[in-house]
Amino acid sequence: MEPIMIKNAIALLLLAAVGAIFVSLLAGYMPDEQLNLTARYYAERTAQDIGTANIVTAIVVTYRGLDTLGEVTVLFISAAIVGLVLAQGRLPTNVPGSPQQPRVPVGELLSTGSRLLTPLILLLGIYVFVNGHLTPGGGFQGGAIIASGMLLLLLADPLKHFSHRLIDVIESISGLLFVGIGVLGLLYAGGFLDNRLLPIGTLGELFSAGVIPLIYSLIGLKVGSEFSSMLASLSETEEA
Amino acid sequence: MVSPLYIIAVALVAAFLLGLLKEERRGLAYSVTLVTLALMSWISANWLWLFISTDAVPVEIYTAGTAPPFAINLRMGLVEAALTLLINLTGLISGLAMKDSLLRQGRRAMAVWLVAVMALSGIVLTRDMFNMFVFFELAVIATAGLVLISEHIRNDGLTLAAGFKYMITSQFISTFLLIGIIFAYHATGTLNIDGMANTSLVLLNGGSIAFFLMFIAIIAELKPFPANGWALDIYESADPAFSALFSAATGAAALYAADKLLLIGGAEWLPIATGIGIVTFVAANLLALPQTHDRRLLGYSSIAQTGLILVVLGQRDILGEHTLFIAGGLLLSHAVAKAGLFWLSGLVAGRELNAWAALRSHPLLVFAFVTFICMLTGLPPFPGFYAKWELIHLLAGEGRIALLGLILFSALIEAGYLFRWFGYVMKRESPAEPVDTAPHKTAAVLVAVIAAWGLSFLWGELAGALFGRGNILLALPLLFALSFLLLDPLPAWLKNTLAIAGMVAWFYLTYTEYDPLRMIFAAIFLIGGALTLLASYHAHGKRIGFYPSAMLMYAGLAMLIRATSTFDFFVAWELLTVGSYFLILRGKHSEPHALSYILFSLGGAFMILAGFALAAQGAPHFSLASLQELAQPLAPWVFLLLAIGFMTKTAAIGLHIWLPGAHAEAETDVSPMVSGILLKAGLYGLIMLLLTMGRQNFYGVDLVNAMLWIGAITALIGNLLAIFQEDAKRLLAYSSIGQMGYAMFGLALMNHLGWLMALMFVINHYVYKSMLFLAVGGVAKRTGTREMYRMGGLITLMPLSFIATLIGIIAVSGVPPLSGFGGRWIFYNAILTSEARLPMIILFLAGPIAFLYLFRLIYTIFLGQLKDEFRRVKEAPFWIILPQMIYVAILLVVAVVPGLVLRHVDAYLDQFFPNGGLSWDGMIITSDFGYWNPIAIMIIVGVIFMTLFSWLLFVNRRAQKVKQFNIVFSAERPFRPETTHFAWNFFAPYRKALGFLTLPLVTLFWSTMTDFLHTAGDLTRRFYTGNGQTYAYHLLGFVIIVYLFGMGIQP
Amino acid sequence: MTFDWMKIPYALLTLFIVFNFGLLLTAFIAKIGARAGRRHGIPIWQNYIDLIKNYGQRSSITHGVMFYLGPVFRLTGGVGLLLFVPTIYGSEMFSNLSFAGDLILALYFVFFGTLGMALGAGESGHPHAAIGITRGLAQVTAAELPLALAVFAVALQYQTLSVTEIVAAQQGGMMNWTMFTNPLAVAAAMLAFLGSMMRPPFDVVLAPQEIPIGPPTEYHSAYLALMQTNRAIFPIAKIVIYMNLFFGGATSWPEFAVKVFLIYLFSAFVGVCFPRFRVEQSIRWFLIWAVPLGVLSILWV
Amino acid sequence: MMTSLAHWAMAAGFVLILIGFYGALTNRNLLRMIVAFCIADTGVNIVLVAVGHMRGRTAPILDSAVPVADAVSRIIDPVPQALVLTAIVIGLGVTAMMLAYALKLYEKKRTLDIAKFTELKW
Amino acid sequence: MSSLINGMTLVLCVTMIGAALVAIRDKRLPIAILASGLVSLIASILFLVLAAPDVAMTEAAIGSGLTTFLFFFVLARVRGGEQDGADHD
Repeated sequence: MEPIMIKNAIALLLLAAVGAIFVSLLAGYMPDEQLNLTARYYAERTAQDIGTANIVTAIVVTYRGLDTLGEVTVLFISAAIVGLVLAQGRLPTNVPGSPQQPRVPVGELLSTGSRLLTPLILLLGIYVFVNGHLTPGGGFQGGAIIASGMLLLLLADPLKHFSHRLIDVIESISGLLFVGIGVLGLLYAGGFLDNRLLPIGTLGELFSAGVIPLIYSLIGLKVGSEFSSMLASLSETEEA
Repeated sequence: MVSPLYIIAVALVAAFLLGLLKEERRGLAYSVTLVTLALMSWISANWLWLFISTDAVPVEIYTAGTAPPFAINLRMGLVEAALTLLINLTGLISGLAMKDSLLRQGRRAMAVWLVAVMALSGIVLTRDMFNMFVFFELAVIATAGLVLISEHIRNDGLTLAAGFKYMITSQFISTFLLIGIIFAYHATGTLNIDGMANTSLVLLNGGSIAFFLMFIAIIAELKPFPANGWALDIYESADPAFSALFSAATGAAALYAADKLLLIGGAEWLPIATGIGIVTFVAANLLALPQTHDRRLLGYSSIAQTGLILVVLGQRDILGEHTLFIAGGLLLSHAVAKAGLFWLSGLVAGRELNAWAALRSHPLLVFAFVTFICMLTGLPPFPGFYAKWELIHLLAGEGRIALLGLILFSALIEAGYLFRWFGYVMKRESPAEPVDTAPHKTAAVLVAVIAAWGLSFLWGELAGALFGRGNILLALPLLFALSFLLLDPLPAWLKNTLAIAGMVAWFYLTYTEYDPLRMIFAAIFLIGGALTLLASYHAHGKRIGFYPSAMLMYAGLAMLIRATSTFDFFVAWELLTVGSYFLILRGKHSEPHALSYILFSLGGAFMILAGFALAAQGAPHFSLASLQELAQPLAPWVFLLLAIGFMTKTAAIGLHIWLPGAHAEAETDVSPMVSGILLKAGLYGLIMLLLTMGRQNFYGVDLVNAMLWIGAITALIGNLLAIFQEDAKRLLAYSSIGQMGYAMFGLALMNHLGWLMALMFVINHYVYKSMLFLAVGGVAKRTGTREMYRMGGLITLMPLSFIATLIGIIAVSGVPPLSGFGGRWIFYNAILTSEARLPMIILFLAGPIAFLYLFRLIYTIFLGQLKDEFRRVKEAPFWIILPQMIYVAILLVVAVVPGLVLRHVDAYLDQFFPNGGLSWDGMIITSDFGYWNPIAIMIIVGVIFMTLFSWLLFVNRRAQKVKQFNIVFSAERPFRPETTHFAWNFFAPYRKALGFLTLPLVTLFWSTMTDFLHTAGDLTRRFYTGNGQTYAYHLLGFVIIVYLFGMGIQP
Repeated sequence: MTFDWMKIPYALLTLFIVFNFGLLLTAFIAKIGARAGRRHGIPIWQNYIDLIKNYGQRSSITHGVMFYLGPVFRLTGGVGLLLFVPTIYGSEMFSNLSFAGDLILALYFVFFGTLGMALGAGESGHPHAAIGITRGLAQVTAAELPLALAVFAVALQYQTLSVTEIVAAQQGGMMNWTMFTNPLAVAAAMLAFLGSMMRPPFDVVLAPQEIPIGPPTEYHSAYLALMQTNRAIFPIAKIVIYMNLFFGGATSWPEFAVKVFLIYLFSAFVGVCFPRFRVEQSIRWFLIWAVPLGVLSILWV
Repeated sequence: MMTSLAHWAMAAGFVLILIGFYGALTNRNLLRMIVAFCIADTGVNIVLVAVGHMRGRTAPILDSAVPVADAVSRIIDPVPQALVLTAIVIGLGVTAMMLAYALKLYEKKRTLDIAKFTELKW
Repeated sequence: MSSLINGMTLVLCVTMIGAALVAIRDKRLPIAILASGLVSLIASILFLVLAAPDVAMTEAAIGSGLTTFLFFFVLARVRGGEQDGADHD
């Protein structure tokens, strides 16, 4: 069809131009041989200042903690909005022509398996975010793992209703604590979200790096509850 | 000081706290929200106060206890404090205005609201590029979320579609932004904005592309034309209180972000920003023209304003330290006014512009609306005015004329649709659905109004501090005029007395300052104005809105003659323009005419502004007197611009089409004000111009000579058009055009007598045109029509009006012995020394024609056959007659002793034109060529007249007045006055012979122009297809075009 | 400066002479016109008879104040015009109340009577009166234009607006007359003159046939008498201006009589030779033929 | 030049972005557009990480293999990774939002065709 | 670095791009979603190669895991809308 051809051609043309921009970026790109100023600072100072083995964690939670706070807020409001909007959808909006289909019963294996697996998954999630300052992983990854546990439950029993209230409370309290710790840093340490509220401890131990484990755990809880909340809201929505 | 971080922290704490509340505790949640927003505003306000009251330097706020660039830092300075205050306050007030919907949505919506406001503050505060990205994303999601939520209210799916389009666009934007950020980081080794700026990112390898990507992403958030279809849909469909935030706060934040980026980009990118800004400003205003949906219109206007501010940011290379003052003035004007208008739109039920007519029943809301549109248009005393003044001046000083022209052109379009809208509010049929006056919604609007005036004061003070200008709001006449806003609940007669007393008192206070030339104008503006106001005693009730408007006009006039600097002059000019516009708009059917009046006036005002700016050449102060020091090649341009500006006011041919409607449709006592008094402002301007600049040669054309021609043609066409009018007030209005042509001609003669004649015209025209307008207005009031042919025979019923008209037309026509003759006599003497003979001939043609329309005026109204429906008509009200009688007395006195005034002026003119003055010998006046003895003429004519009259009376002492139909009429006695009153198409032969000269070519020209603009806007806007995908194409196309331009200018 | 009271009786004397001259002249011209049309014509004293009769009559009706004022304005205009212009050049006695004889005053005062008449007739309420007025005004404005141009050309030529000085400048032989020094102006002025004399082809204004009962009929008896008086004075006053401006003025009464007669005769002559114009036709005619002449005359100077 | 790992990855990232954009520009189905955006997002993330990559170095985690003293010469730039973490999570938030939009739009209009949502225009 | 890793990277990249093309061109929406998940998954492997284990984990968990499920949840609720706006209508 002609118009579609034209449309696609224009799209290709535009993207060719955008691609040209990218190509010139790529062509001009030279990998650094040395760490730049910022990265060098992190490499040299993280261990003694922040006390995390995982430098990325130090950056995410402390140096760029404000970003992370913003990021969990992004999730917070998207979860809130998704929940709110889909709750509105739950008003009776049965449109003729799309009759409610009976749900297919879920297999025995899945429901049993899920009951077994979920606690393990949750534990794994917690482990990931508690150790975020030492090993790869952290709040987000841990949160996502927790959420996948919830997902499993949902898959096993689509009609299961989570306590939104509980999720909300966890989410809010962890958020509050996060901000609260940040403010405490402002009051009692070097600045907002400064991790040196608590002693730095020894590099590589679980209880080290000041408040980072605490914050990352809170982030984990918060992200986990937010993901869960989103999934739950979506799954509870009647067929549109 | 409370750390600005608390703005963010408090909002987040509150947002998370809301999650803890039970869904049902909505009232509590709402209180928490408002308190939080108030707290955030308080923090910002605290900082703002610190920076205003002391010389505190901006404060850097570190996070994570680590110095930048290794951790994110925020900065709180004057600008940040002001912007966050703006954002938080807008959030607070919008939250208030959205009370119903927030309460219905519950705590989660409130949390989103808080986050949105916080994110915008974050954009302003942060000095870290990636952090800015996070805040932008937060703002985007919160915005999309709020749009999605407000869908619940409208439930028509429109909002949804708009929000989705927004999300599509922001996906593209964030991709570009992220890529840009990472490559910028790679090039500079830092994410800190100041760090990037210090390492001159754009000069580094790959740095300029990285910068381009960041830049274009932030620019795209400003909704530049054409990549802004999504934004308009949001404006149109979202909750108005949200749109207020979106327009005012998001706009402000994004602009500041762009400003930060320009810091990185350096001088090379300034032209690009300017280009995008000006294209957006022009295009958005053009596209706003055909809009009928109020919120979409506001959306276009928002985009346009943002474009303008971007232009200012892009011009920082020449604006230098004043960038802040200018951009701030424009931004705050835009933010406050636009937020106010959006909140106001929440009160109006209908979405058509017409529906706003519902506001009319609430004077306070009308005042709010007026405040907002004046603020947007950049009229004094609002901040935008100061900003525009400085902007235009600095642009002109650097010779960026094209940009200057585009800005003014676009601003005029903007004024066009805004004032058109105001016309709808005042004049269109009020819709059935009333205005929603819920206190929380109204309060929001009123806060905006207060903010508007507060900012005006502040900017006045700032202008004082920066440029040593007086605060407009402290000008006594303006304050006096504004005080009538508060007095408006008083009865009209009381206000009238106050107004008259005020004007006379002001004259008394200032009269020693005026030289004779100014004295004439001062007397006409102030004493003459007071005299005209006598007629206003006839009005009953409160006459809401009349006195503020009228006094605003008079304040402008009073300030105009005292102005010595171009700034003061222009302020006064704008004030009188706006005041008179409001006055004119009060007429029953004056909506379209008031609109064309304000458009022509503002267009003229912009010419004047451009002229002044060009003349000043960047100097912060420019006195009117310094105009004479201008030299080629600048001078003729300045002259041309100023002359056109002033001639708009005097309604010179080509620029005259606003006048007839405006003067004719105005209220009875307003017509004399706008005709008799206001037109003189234009003449005053021309006098000022010619006094200082004299003759100018423009590519071989002597501009004064051109003016001579224009004056003559104006006189001819004005008079010619007057004779074909059926509407009495229109006839007078066209006559004014002609008269102003005469006056202009006199000035352009550039000799002593020419000027004397012009000044004589100034006085005479004031007296007789005021008188005639009052007389005709009184008749129209009694008969309920202005169509002359429907009247007739009113002489016996309205004898005093008749006398006034009779004296008036004798005076206008220049027949001796009344004062009009003096003008003619001086005129003939004046032209004898002039070489410009052809225009004189045209003027000769015009002279006798005046006679025709004047006769028609008096005949068709007062003579001929009285109509049945008017048999019980009474004389016009006392208060309308009284000033007429005073004018009659004045005319007679001036006729006998013209020297009373003219002598002084004549002597005064000697300093400019030493030769060719008159000599005054007792009662006898002689010129180089002729001789004039007004008293003798009066006596001779009087004696002959009285002799014959008394004889005739004696002879016919027994004569009885016969009945109306006692005339011989083809052996029948007519009993239908309608068919017997020969009045319609009175000068049919003239029309047959010369009608071709009255073809409405000028009207056709201007209407074609406006149609063209309208159509252009209407066609262009069709490229906003409504398809979100198409908008993405627009965005990408925009990115590529800017890229090509941007890279094209790179070294 | 003290006023010379003797001027008043002198002025009245001029007025008397001109009045009688005017009565006789109009009758005589009418007679000539009639003869040219092979009719007998009126007796030369007919005007006196009419006038005495009308002055003798008393009216018992009026249409209102302006109706009264119409003839008064009219005659005031005629008399005033005469008095504002010096009649006989060089004669202190017959310079009337013209003082320096300002041209502009004279030109504008022409309208005084017209205006009054128009107003008076207007109040009669008769539609035909109004029709006549519109026609008259329309035509007269077009006709005045070439005159104004010519006058201005003359003023420019002599660099003065004083009638006396203009006449003075034309003394010393016929060739000094404006007629010869500025023929274009004179031509324009004379065409205008035709238009203002209310004679064919420009007399549709009076339209004796088409509008049988216009102002003159509504105005009867003493009203009419005033107007008839004016009809004797006004044309002469106008011709005096022409004479002064273009034909060297008059230094004595006989010269005055001859010149006025000839100028008057010119209009009568044209009148008997040409058919009548409709108003728009005459407007066009003036604009096409007379005005360009006037324009040229101004540019010529 | 196109020899290093980072270059390859970066090129792939850019290609993904372009593919994603193309999908978003040419697919009229809302869900497909969202899918396309997800791909573009992934591309962006790859580019980001690739920019931080340095040849012959290891992940920025201090452990026995990478002692603190050697960190400067042994680890790669951690900053882009931190940024990507944030970007991924934000991306999910945005995707969730868009999906919610898609659901609501479908509920209202019974269609997912973007070309059908053009009531607001001009 | 060994050419093995380079070669593997190349394969990963090509596969990823192939999956991406499937994601935007395949007529079946579920396949497209799965392909998109696959892109994420391969990307997370790529992240590992690029010495970014944190990112790899996150991408795997969020990009390829949660996001894909979100899609399927929504897809299940818009039955009948999958083919809307396809080129052929």
